[in-house]
Amino acid sequence: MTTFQARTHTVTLTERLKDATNVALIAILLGIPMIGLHTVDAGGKLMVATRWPWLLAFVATMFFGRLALQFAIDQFKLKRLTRQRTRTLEVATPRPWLKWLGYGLLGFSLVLPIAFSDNRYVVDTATTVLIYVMLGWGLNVVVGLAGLLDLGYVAFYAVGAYSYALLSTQFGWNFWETLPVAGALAALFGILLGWPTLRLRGDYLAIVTLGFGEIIRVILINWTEFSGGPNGIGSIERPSFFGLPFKPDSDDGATFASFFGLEYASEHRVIFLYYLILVLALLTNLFIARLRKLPVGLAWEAVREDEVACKALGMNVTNVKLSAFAIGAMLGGFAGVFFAARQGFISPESFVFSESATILAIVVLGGMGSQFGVVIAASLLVILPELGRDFSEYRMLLFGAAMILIMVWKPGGLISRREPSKVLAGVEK
Amino acid sequence: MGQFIQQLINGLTLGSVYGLIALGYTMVYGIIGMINFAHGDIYMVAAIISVTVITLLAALGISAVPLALMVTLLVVMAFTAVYGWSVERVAYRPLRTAPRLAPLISAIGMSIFLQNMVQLTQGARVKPIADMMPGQFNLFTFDGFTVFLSYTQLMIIVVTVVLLAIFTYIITRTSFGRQQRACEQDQTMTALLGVNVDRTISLTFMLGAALAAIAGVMVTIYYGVVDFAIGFVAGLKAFTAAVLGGIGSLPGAVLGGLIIGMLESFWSAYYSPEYKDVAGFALLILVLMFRPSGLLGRPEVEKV
Amino acid sequence: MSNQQSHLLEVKNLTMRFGGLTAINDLSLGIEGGKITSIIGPNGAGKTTFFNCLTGFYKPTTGSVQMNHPEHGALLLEKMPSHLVARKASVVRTFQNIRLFPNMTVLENLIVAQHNALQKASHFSLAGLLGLASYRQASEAAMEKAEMWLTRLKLRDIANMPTGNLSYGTQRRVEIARALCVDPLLICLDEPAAGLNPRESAELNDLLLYLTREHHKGVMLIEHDMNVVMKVSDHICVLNFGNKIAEGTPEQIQNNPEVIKAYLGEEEIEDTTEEEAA
Amino acid sequence: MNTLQKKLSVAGACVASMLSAQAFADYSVAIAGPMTGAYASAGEQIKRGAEMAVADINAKGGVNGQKLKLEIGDDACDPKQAVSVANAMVNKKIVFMHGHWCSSSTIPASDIYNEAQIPMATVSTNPQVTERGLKNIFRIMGRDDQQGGVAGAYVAKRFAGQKVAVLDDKSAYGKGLADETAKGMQAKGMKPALRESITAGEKDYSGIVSKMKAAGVQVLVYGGYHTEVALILRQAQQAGMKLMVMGGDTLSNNEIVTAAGGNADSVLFTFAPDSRANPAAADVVKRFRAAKVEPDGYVLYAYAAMQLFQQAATTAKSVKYNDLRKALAGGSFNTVVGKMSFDAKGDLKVPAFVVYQWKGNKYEAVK
Repeated sequence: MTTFQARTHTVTLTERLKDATNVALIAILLGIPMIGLHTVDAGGKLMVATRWPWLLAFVATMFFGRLALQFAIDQFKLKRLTRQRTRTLEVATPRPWLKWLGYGLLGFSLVLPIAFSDNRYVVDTATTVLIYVMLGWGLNVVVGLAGLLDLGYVAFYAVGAYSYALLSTQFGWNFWETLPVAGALAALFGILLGWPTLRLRGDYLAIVTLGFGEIIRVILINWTEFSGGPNGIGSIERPSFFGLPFKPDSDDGATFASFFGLEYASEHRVIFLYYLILVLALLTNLFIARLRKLPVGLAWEAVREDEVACKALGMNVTNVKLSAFAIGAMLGGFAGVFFAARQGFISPESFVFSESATILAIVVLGGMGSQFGVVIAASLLVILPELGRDFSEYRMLLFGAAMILIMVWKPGGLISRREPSKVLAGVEK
Repeated sequence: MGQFIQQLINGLTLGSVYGLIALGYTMVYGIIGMINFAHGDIYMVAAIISVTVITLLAALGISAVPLALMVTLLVVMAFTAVYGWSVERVAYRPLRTAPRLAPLISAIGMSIFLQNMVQLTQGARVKPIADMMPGQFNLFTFDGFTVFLSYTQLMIIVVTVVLLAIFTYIITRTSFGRQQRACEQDQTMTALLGVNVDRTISLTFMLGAALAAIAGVMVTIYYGVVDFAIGFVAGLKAFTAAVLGGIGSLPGAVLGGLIIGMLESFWSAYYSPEYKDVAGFALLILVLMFRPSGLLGRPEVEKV
Repeated sequence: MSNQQSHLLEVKNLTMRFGGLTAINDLSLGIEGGKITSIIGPNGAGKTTFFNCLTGFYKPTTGSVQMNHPEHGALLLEKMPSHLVARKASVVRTFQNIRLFPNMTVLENLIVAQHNALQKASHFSLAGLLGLASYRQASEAAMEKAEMWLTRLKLRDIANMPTGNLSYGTQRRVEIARALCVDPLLICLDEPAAGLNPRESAELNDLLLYLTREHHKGVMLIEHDMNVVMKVSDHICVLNFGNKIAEGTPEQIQNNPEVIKAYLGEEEIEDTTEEEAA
Repeated sequence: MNTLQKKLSVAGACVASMLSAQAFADYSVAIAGPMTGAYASAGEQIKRGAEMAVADINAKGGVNGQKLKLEIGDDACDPKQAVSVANAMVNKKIVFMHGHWCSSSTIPASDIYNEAQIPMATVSTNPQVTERGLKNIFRIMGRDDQQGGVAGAYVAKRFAGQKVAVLDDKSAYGKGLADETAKGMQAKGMKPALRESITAGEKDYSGIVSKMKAAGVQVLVYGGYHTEVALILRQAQQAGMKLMVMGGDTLSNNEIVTAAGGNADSVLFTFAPDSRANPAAADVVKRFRAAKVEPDGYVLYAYAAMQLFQQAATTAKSVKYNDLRKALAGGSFNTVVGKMSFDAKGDLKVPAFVVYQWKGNKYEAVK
């Protein structure tokens, strides 16, 4: 029962205690089957063991946790209440700090490998963040801009990775030769996926794209002659710096180290890979920023807003949707090619549904359609589990909880403001 | 010929299991229009609790099968309903007015959380139970292949049919059912008419969880072994079944489940189990291309 | 001026049946270019269904809708997919419940309306990406047209506001402006005057006259607000339960007994006796 | 002591030992495997074995006078996480790695350890792990082709004339082992009646069971993990089939007995010479059982890996890569799982595989 005079209603302690006891009661019901009782393997047969002290501890933490949480929320509401009175209705003014944060991040990303040149783990994690930023931007075109809920995006990531792996191991193509071909192939798969789903809405579209992702993964696992099946494809050729491979000095030709007179260190390759993905990411950002201003970009957003109205204005909605799928898939393909080049070995385990779910979480968390939001969300969702590496068993538990908390805290995504892509000059907002 | 009938029975049972979980999916989707990715894991939680309850009952010497089964069902349904309520209260209620995709992501987060919680509290090892309902009917032998229908298989099929009838009755005939359908059409209007929307949705989640609990108990008894990772694959299959049958329609969920169960059984028996998942999803895509709102789903009329 | 005999649009024996219900029953109507034709009738008379058949959203059960397009010649609209009706036959409509792009600004709504021209000029976005002159000119032309209609409909100062949080009347005007950006030959307005105050409906009347007199566009109107209909219409067609019960100039329609009966119910005229008996 | 409490106490001990030993613990050794995810039970075994070994080594004064600190990496059998675990370990300046467990994790991670010049001892049995000519990999368990060869020959001999089906679970390990065993059978003139693969992680294998029943299969050769074998066995028994099962090292996990409903007596599997019967392991096995940890499966292999490092580092009197690697490559070591020495590629020189059979709750060698 939400009482309407809550705003002025001073919350009494007894109310808080009653509420906390309710939570404790529920905690007991939740805790008994999972924490109170558990089955232990005793010589081939299961035996139920009890650990009531743990249940007690759990209920107590829930009780006091609830009290603390309520207290914090009350303070927060009180503070916000006072703050709100002083500020007029916040008109959607462009927030300058957002732009500065963007440039700051860009500067930081340029300087990062040099600052952490000895710490290979940080550079490698940053490379993973950038891969997920690329994937996030690709999916952002499909889900954020065109509003097509795609749950099988990992399929295009796999198409990119496997095309590079196969082309480089079978035909000796290098990274730069494969990139455009893999992008085109992924775009083709994008259209292949888009075509049957044209008439589908929302969740029906989601399940079909999910099915498409699973079909690709199962084919990769089973078609051993083509994809190496579960063994995957190994010894994929690493990208070289315009022909200078990253290898310890050896007699067959100059290497990166020998050419630049550096003493060989394995970090060179990691740093080169980082800058390679950074360049790819910046190009992608430029590409999408321009596309948003072009008719095709505006058409995507129009289709997301109201498909029927688009038809009434003479827009061929089918082509618009297919172009969104194709461009999104192409970017996924590029990220796949880079992933294969970086890891040197790919196998179907890397292209499971939970990858699609993570990339979707990045787009939704970042704020639908917001390029910058994807960058922040990608860094969050990649770095958070890495931070948890030390307490290994609780890592994924906290990751799941974090996803819930962030969504509850920011349902519209971190950056939920939309920058108009066409502005009439001489007219203040 | 014998193998065909045997696969028919196996397919019927597997389909009923998918149908049971899909029922929970459709009920939850039907009311707030959201894919509850954590539903598969609520089914897994139910299965784990049923192992604890069955082992405890066996230890206490309650061996009469019907009694043990009834007690297990009731206890597991009760606890799982509380889990259903808590999942909704923590992950979905705060996001009720949020953009459509927000609850989807918090559902995925909740699914990861539930899996790891169970792995931490109940251990990662596989949890078996003694066969609670041994014995079967040997129907007939056809050139050396004896076709059998075990008691558990019969129970699962019967339970599915009974539950479908009960829940269709609840949704269509009772006032609670009307409130649910009203919430699905327009939550704000329903609230204005004096229906406590929050309570209706919470109750629906608890019912959905209870349904998942029954499926969890059935699976634990049928397959005899359970671990913390079964929720994901089962959830995916049940979601496919619910959409194939037309999301939101209860008979559709069971029909979708049966079709996928049958398809998988016959495909892996006569062709090869390698591509049985591909067959399932391919069938779904084909059906949705011609009937965009599923087999029994209400065609969504686009009001121009 | 388009010549008198051949109409801009000829509707021949149009019938639309939904299962048992006949929404439109054997309707034939001629619509002239540069003129305002109004469709009136009580609620549920089939007016919006008629619009939907006209613009390809519903496929009529029988009958044809022929557009005599100056360049493309005779076009059968019911054969064309709905987006081609707007692009090739340049027949555009607005909706009873406004369908704008809420999160996009007013200007963006108007630019999207010129999507086809811009897309052709951007050559699959390549010219656009490279910023070639051909695309830039097309883009500037689109901005100018949008600005022209914005000024004409007094929407200039809110051009950069998202349409979602504009007032109802303003949203109506944005929807009309957006439709005009498609350069239609025939524009079909579905209850444009609904919810407008007298000053706004007067401005609407000026606009409609401006469109037909200066721009020679055909205008079709579904409207309940009689002083708009009677003031600006050149030709009126009255529908009731899907049948055309009257057609003609506003004066003819005003004192046509059939129309009055359909609208105001039974008049106290001579055959009231068997009315009581039935 | 229940699992959660034990875990916390062990973690507490770890933290305490880390803090206290911070002052002079020079050598960081690491293990990596699926601590979470579907194969978490294998990760648990590796962790237990390694923790006990490090505790024992530190009790006896550590290695070359330095205490050992154990780092634990969780890759959940996902190649991407394996790469980030490898990078994290390189940063922690580890001198020795026992891991990874899944072949699809070991392969990408091994490139990173090789570049960072860190020797590693792995139990992944996929041949591809050591075929790529990396010098830093040492495999302390047999390869699939060796294991498959022994299993194939045994099946051909014992079940000559019977119908045999060969299945795998589409994992890198499972498929490799099934292929090699089929090759071993064909070498002895026995052709498998059925060759299929199933999807791991599911529950219903009635389709394949009735396919085998219709084909009159009496022996199932399975490449994959014990959960699926138990399920197939249970569903075959229900379908009235007497099925003998032949599998690989993963079936040494006693979970298979409980999962198969109490009797797994029809399950045979190939495994290295049984370490529990080995006298050198006697006291370690006793201490494990005292801590209520059944030292089956990979527990003793993790222990042996740490012994390997200890003996190699002691003989080389340093932990620098070249010395340690040369010591590992050249030397021969006696560990709880028996004597170990490595060939040029890093594989076990004489991986004697023995066929075992489950009898109730224990397994015994079968002649």
